[in-house]
Amino acid sequence: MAVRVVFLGKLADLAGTDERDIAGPLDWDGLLATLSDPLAEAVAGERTRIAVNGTLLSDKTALSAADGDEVALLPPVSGG
Amino acid sequence: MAVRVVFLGKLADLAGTDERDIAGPLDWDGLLATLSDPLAEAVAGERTRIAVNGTLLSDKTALSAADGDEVALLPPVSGG
Amino acid sequence: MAVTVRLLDTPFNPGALVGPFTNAHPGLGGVCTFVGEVRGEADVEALELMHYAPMTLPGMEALASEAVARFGLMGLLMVHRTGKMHPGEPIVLVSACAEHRRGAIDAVDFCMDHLKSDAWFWKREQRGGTWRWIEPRADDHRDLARWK
Amino acid sequence: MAVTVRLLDTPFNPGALVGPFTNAHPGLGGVCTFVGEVRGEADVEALELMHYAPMTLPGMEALASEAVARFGLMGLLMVHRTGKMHPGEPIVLVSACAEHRRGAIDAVDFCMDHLKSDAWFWKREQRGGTWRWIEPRADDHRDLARWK
Repeated sequence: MAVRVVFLGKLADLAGTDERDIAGPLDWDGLLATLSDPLAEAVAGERTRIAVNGTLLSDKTALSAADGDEVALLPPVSGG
Repeated sequence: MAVRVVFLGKLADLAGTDERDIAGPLDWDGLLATLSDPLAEAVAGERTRIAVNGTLLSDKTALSAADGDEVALLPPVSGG
Repeated sequence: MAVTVRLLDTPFNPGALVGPFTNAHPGLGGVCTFVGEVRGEADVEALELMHYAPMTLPGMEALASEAVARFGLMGLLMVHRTGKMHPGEPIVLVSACAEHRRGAIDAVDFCMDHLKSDAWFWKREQRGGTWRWIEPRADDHRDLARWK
Repeated sequence: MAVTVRLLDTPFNPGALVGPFTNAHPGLGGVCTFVGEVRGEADVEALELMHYAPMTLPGMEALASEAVARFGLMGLLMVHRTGKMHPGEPIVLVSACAEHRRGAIDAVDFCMDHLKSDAWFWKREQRGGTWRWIEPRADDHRDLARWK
């Protein structure tokens, strides 16, 4: 079991996949380090938010995920 | 043939009828003179408007109808 | 584009009108529909809508044209009952098609505000066997004033 | 009162949902419905909506509860498609029942503004064989800000 990282919207295109497993524990610097440059840049952008196990982080740089957690990377939404 | 006076909404209740024929020509004073007191009062009220042959008068006291015309007395509306 | 305005003196089924109306506008982005019904208040037995033929339908047609121009609609359907109705029966239907939702929603809002207190209808309610004429609520006048 | 929120990954027929929803609320004064469809622009071949299961439906349910409380609704139906769609297919349906028209119309307006730019959906369009992610328009952000 690892940390499952889920890429939504255009981040899935940049990642070339919808999700990826990364060995935990995973913090903000660890997350950025595993991502390609354009993807890390998009994730660091102020309009990208992060949720852990379905709960939005108010400060994404405080990310702290353990094996078995699901980390969702959420770019700007657009529905309807 | 005469002037047909049409009573709408609560004015029909006050008049006891939906319409009445009155010999023309008919002006504002002539109209009021043919109506019962409560009806004349309601028609004179600022929220009652008058149309002649389907066209609203901007000044109802300028009423001037001839035999064959239809004069509609229009109290405040309420639809939908 | 279809602009349809109807006065009906018998009950109507909103769904049977909105489906074909929507289908007649391929390419639309959104359709907004409002249906008003006779409210089922405990003591309301019936409701009656009186209109004045020479003015009511022409007035609705002018309102429809104004809404189409103001909100850039692709289509507009406006149906209003007259005569005697009972709780649960539809009184009024307005449906607007537009490219974006804002035009469709605002057009319905605009038409309903005008039909409620600026169209040639007179409404009365029967409660406990007694008929009473209804005038627009203060809210209705405020709603109408938003569009001036 | 019925509050129904659904995510669907296959096409739906708005009329088949709105009829039963309306009938389930006898006594209502008005029902307002908005249906958004994939716009038939000349070069749009398809549209795809991605969602995130752990958050999208819970977010819609929270939005529905907020609308019911804020506008005093008698009932609310909120349906959103996911997956791949083609021009003319419904994407979203919001239908609100209330005692008066204002609550019903405003609730639909409120829900649509939030679904458009404050719900967990990601939309992309295919034009000329190429997919492109869509972000809300400036108008959408302005619309959303009206409710703060």
